[in-house]
Amino acid sequence: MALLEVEGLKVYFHTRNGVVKAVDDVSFSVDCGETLAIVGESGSGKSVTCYSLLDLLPKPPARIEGGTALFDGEDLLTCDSTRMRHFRGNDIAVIFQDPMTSLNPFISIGEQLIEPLIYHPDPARKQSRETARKRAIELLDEVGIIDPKSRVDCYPHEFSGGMRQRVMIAMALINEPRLLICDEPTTALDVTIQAQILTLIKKLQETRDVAVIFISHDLGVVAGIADKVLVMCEGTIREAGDTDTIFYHSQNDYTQKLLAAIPEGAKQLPNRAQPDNVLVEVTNLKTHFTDYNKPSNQDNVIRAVDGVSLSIQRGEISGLVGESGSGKSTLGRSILQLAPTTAGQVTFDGTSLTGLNAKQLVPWRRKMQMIFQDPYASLNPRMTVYQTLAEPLLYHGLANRKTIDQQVRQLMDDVGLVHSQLRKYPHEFSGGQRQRIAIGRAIATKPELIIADEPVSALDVTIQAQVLDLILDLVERHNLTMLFISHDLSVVRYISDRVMVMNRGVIIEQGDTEALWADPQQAYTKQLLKAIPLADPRMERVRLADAQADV
Amino acid sequence: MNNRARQQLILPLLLLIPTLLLSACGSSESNVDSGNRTGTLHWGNGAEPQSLDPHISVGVPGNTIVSALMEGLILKDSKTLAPKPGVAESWTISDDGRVYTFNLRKNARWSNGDPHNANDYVWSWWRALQPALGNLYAYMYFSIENAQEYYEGTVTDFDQVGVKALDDYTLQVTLTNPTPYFLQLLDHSSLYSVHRGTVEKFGAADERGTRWTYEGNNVSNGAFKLADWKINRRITVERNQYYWNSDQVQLNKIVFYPTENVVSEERMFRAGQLHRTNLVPADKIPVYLEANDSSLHIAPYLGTYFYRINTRVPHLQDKTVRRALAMTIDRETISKSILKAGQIPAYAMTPPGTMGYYPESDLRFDPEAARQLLADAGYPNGEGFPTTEILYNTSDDHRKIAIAIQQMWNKHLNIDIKLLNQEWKVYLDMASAGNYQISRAGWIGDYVDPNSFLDMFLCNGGNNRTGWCNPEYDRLISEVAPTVKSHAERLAVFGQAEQILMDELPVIPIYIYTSVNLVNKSVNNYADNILNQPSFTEMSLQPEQSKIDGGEQ
Amino acid sequence: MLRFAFYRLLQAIPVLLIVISLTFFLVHSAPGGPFSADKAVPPEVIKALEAQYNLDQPLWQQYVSYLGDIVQGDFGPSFKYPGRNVSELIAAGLPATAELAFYAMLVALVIGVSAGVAAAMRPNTAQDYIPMSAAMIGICMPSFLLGPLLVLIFGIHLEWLPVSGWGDMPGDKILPAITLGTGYAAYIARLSRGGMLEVLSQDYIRTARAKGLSEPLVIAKHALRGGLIPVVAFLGPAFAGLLGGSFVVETIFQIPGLGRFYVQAAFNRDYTMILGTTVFFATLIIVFNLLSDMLAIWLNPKLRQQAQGKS
Amino acid sequence: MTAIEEQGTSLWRDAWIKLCKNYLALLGLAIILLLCLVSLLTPWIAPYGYEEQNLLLGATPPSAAHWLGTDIFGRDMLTRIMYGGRVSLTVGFIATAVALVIGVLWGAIAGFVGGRVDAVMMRIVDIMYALPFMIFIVLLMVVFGRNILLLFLAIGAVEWLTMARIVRGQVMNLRKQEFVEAAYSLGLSQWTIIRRHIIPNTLGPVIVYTTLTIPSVMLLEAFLSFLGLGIQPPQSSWGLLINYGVETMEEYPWLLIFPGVTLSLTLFALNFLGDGLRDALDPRTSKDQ
Repeated sequence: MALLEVEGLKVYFHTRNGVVKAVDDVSFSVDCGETLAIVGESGSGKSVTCYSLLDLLPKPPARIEGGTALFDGEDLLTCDSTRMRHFRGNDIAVIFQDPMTSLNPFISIGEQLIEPLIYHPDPARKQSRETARKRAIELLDEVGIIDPKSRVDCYPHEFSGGMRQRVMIAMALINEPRLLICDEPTTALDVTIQAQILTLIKKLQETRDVAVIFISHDLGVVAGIADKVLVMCEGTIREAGDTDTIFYHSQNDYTQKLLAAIPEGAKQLPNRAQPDNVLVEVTNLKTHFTDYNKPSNQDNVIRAVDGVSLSIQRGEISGLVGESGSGKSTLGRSILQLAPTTAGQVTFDGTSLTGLNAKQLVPWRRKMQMIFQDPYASLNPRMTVYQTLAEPLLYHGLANRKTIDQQVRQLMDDVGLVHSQLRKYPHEFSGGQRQRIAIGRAIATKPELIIADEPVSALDVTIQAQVLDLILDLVERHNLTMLFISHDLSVVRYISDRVMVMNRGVIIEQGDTEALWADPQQAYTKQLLKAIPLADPRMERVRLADAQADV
Repeated sequence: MNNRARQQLILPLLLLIPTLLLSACGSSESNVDSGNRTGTLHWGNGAEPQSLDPHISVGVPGNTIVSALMEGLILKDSKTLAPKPGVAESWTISDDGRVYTFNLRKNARWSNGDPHNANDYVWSWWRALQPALGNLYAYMYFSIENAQEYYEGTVTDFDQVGVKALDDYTLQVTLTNPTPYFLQLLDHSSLYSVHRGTVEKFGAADERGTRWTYEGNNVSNGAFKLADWKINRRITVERNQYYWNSDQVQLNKIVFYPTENVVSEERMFRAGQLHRTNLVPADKIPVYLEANDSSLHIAPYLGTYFYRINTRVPHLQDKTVRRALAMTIDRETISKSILKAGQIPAYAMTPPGTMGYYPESDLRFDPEAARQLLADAGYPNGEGFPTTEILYNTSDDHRKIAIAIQQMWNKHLNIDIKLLNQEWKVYLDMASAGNYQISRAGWIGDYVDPNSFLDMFLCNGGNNRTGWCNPEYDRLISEVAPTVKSHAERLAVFGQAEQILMDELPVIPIYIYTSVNLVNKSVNNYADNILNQPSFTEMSLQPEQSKIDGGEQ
Repeated sequence: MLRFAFYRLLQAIPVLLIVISLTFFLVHSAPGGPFSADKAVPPEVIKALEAQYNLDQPLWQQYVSYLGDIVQGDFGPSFKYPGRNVSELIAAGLPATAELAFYAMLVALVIGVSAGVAAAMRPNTAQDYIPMSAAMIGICMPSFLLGPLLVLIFGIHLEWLPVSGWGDMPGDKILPAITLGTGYAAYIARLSRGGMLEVLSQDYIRTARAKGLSEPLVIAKHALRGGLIPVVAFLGPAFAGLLGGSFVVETIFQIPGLGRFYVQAAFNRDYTMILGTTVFFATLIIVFNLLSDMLAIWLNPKLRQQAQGKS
Repeated sequence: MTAIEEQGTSLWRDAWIKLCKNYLALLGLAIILLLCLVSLLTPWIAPYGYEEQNLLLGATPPSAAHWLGTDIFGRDMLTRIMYGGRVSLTVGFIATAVALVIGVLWGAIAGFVGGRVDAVMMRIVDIMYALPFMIFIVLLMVVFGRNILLLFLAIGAVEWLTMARIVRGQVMNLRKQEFVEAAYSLGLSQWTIIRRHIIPNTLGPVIVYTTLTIPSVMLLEAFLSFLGLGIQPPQSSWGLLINYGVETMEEYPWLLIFPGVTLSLTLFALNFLGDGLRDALDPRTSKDQ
């Protein structure tokens, strides 16, 4: 008998507008030492499945309509809340997706770590603060936190994203659970960090013989670590099987669609760059901020961009790669004069932008647009699509009252949205559609340059592929020049003609995409490229094993 | 650590609330009960006194406390207000009524044991007449020979003022004119003596704000001495064992509370927190009356409520207009329906019965005749009569009366009246600058004599404020009345003057005040008088009585 | 943290200076002088009094010398109460007002937070609607109505509590504290409900639950801190409001507090007293706003460390 | 530009459609409208004149002739409440509107521009908070004379401070949002950004605070009228009626109860309407929530 056996699980959401079948008749099992990957797009019910096991869903509206979930022979779905506490954090632990928000910012991580121990529902296993603290330090050490003794009293904000996720993992492990549920544990992380975390989970699982349920929207990520894969869509299981079967012999359309969406290989379209026609010229650009975390008598300057020179040729798609904190977003904003530059020059189409004031910039703004990472945050929640798209057109006098309707509709067509959605608000759209709106707004003024700041990193992998294709298509049709900023090297490779690698405020390497991929010069670049997960289980296992050996 | 710290914080907080609640149930003995036991009188005093210096104190709250602390040469009978011996055990008046000789008690003492003698008076009165001191009642001295001249600086030698200590226990006072009410003035706080040593210990004699009156410093000569002064909270006085008549004083202690809020004060009384209230809300009076509750004390009060008319305003210059207005106020109804405390409708300025004086007046409520008068004045049926404004200061009673009168004038005369409510100081400013049309006013007599009411309307009288001036009236009040020989003649002169006043009507009298107090039944010898002046030396507390009818009203 | 406080206090100096100046010229241009009375005051007396309080000097001269005095911490003598200093009067009134404000705040916090938290735990149920409707009434129930109502019920009819006084009788502080605190309790209930609802939807609450913590522990340890930050931010203005708004309650319950002095001073045109109390209140408001901001910062580790200048 | 405005109405139109589905809010709106209508028609439908006294009758409990009883002057309470509503509703709405406009603009500008401008503007708010209100009122009254407009001004002058603080806090958050940055990158002017992107997103808390402000403004009006600024007797307002009612609540409870109930009803209606409006104006709280 397996450790966890889920049989016919049904979870429905009872909303005012009717019943949503979030999970509909799902069955699976996990055994000790086994890793089950549940893969699906957002809304597929993969997270709901796992949360329902631990009674973590908001009730109402959620309601478990049927099924059993036998953990070690005991049904999790019917036990009372006191009994549930014996499972939560003890036998079954969860690692959540976003380490930034999943740790309590008001409490030191040491305190958060020891909570499962000192408040243990079973008095026999309850531990004193002191022993719990010792255990916490040990675990922090184990998950790779350097200097755990002093770090244990720090607060979450003092850790980077990857470190926080390690803390989360330590927290999950502190009571030696037998089942570990990982809910997209690497989605919010940089690629190198992602690789480290994956290695860590793999290692821990092997050393402790725990069962792992690994939830992800990205088949590529799970290739190396999963023993079994469950593909979910709209609350139902589309396909289940061992990893190799799913990856190499899938019969299911949906699974194949997921596999196809993983960006792989080089840009398919020809390079449209016009040599010698430089649109943007950046010379020795510096953007520094004051760090108010540090007292003014110390060196409190953050050198986000520290002497960058680059040029973008008309018609070119340049990729800017770097990990979080490398200064790539600041560079993008500095080029657009959205962030105050400290020194250096930005020349656009022969005109220096750095000396202009807000008013003088207005005509130039029209010609340079930006697409932001989070399509939801970048759209005014109180403006309809129509208003969002019409605003730049009317403001810059590119349309009048007669033509505006027509032009907005044209934009909708351009970005692949149907006209009936004109009057809807951002929250009524899915992530991908929102990003289409944002793209529509960016191209509305017929700009020459678009800076896309991680435009697809918040999207599911299938949606990501569609949006990337849309971007490529628009660049083609509107003769755009683009600076594409991303931490995802596969995506950058898929879309860019040329790549710049940024680290600590400077560009350390640049060159034509394929050339760079083939022969990276810098150690940092090599490390980045090596960290890319491969959507091929056999190769990925080898890569992971290598990585593990490196550690 | 964090958690523990928080628990440490929350626990005491949670404990505090029940502690507060429990402490409530500890003792249930009310102020009145405990006061009756210990001989402590709890007295609602209306407001925080400005000062306890008898030469600076203004207003009833201060004077009441001063009267417990201090004693004048003369006291008044608690009921009839007839003069009776105070510090002076006897006195003689010369035949021409100008020279008063007082024989002071040998056993009068200050509260610190110092002897109290005639020189104290000479010095104190000298002090009271120093302009720098800012004594608002200096005019109380002006019947004394050369006192006014000294005060105004035309006489600089105080020896010329008619006050002399013939010896330690004989004080001689010489007046400019015979003044029948002079003895009464001696019971006013501004003519009390103060303890020279104490005053000078804390500053110059004529320095206004010194600390000599504070607890621990104050030395007084009355039945009580100051024990405790907590600003805005309470002032406690306790028995003065050096008082000459200390054996007869029954109260051990009096606690005065600054009860500004009338409604709260009445509730305090009901809850047994006060023996006596300073006032009673008008709407509560019928409740006590109906219950036939003997704790309600209503007595006539030497004061008149009236409206000043600004005779400088064109359409109010005509005395027929003023008469028409005066005749359309239904005073009976106002008294009965609004004030509810048996106030006497006033048809003249002086309260009837003041020193045997009964003013005559043909004023009456007659809307019919009034309409005719208004028509005669050129406003038939009120037509063409300009909108007229009644100025009053913020107060419930003033507002109610103004609303009623506004409606009466509007209804009977068909004229348009507006109300103008102003905050006290603004009201004072407007009234004294003559910046009003009709203004509410009240006057409380300083002493029991028609003069106290009638000298207000002299042409240059500071309190006239109506712009009305009548030479004949001035002559009667300031020249004829002081010099006539007999009391009856004097009253006749006042009667003549008042007739002029009521014929011209620069003021419309409305009602004669009553004093309304709630007095716990355990208080014995609480005497009502027309000055509403308490006599703390006579009062006593009888615990049994409050038990019998305590609680319910 | 100290640097932050110091900087803020430095900013307070010009604010206070403007408050003083504005108030000074406001009170001096208000109609009616400090010495006018119902009975006409003889001009000699007025002159003597004005000379004594330097009111006969040109206004600007009075202003300059007042500023000089203030800098030395001297608020001057009261006009209304001869012989009393303004500082003395403030010292006499402050304890009662401060105590009242403290108890009222306690009432407000205990009732408000528990109602708000209870409501947030089960939104859109009776447990939410009932306290929140009560809060609506509480916010708009003026103390001039609530005070007498409570007095009638608990003082007169039930005879449980004294109807007035302050520290004279056991339990006489309860009704005033409740009267003054209710409006703020209601406001705090709304604030804490909003704050808690927001925090309870955070991921880290789910984490805490997933760790197997009991629900009360999740609320007390993980949710309250973040959920009460809006309440903490409100504490400064609330304390200022309590101090300023205590006048009505002080009058109803005959409490010898600063609020009564202040309003009386305004009515009496006791210039120095008005100025003194205004400056005092303004300082208190600034200090309490600062304290509540500092508390809010201290509660948030990130901001705390920033303020401490630690990286 | 005008076309933007035209399309800009759709937020309001959508809000209206959503509001119509919220029965509590509609009930609130109906009550408010009814009260306004009654106030408007009062001179024609009031059973008595508001100053018509019957001193001999005095205060009487509700009867057939006087449905809500009479006050101590024998004036009909129903009539008084109806006329009082005219004053209270006018003051409540207009003074709140004044506070709203000043407060929202002030807070939005301070929060949006930030830096030194923000510091100076908020210090001004601090100063206003600390000024002696009573003296300020008396002075206003003397300098500008008695005027109902002044009443609005005085009340607005006090109430906008808190509003400004709330809005400022909101705007400080909004300023960091990406959609504001997006608006910048579109080249919109600061004023346009404040007007179109910032202010509409502060509506939620502003509306809730507004619904709380209206009743407190009505009570503040009573306090001012009580002091002498504001309306003069025999005119009245709900706040004043309650104020007077409190003093005689033991003897003549109906003098307190009826105006109190009227004000409470208004308060709840406003609250329901306010919550409804807040939800309606927030596109995110849509049907599926």
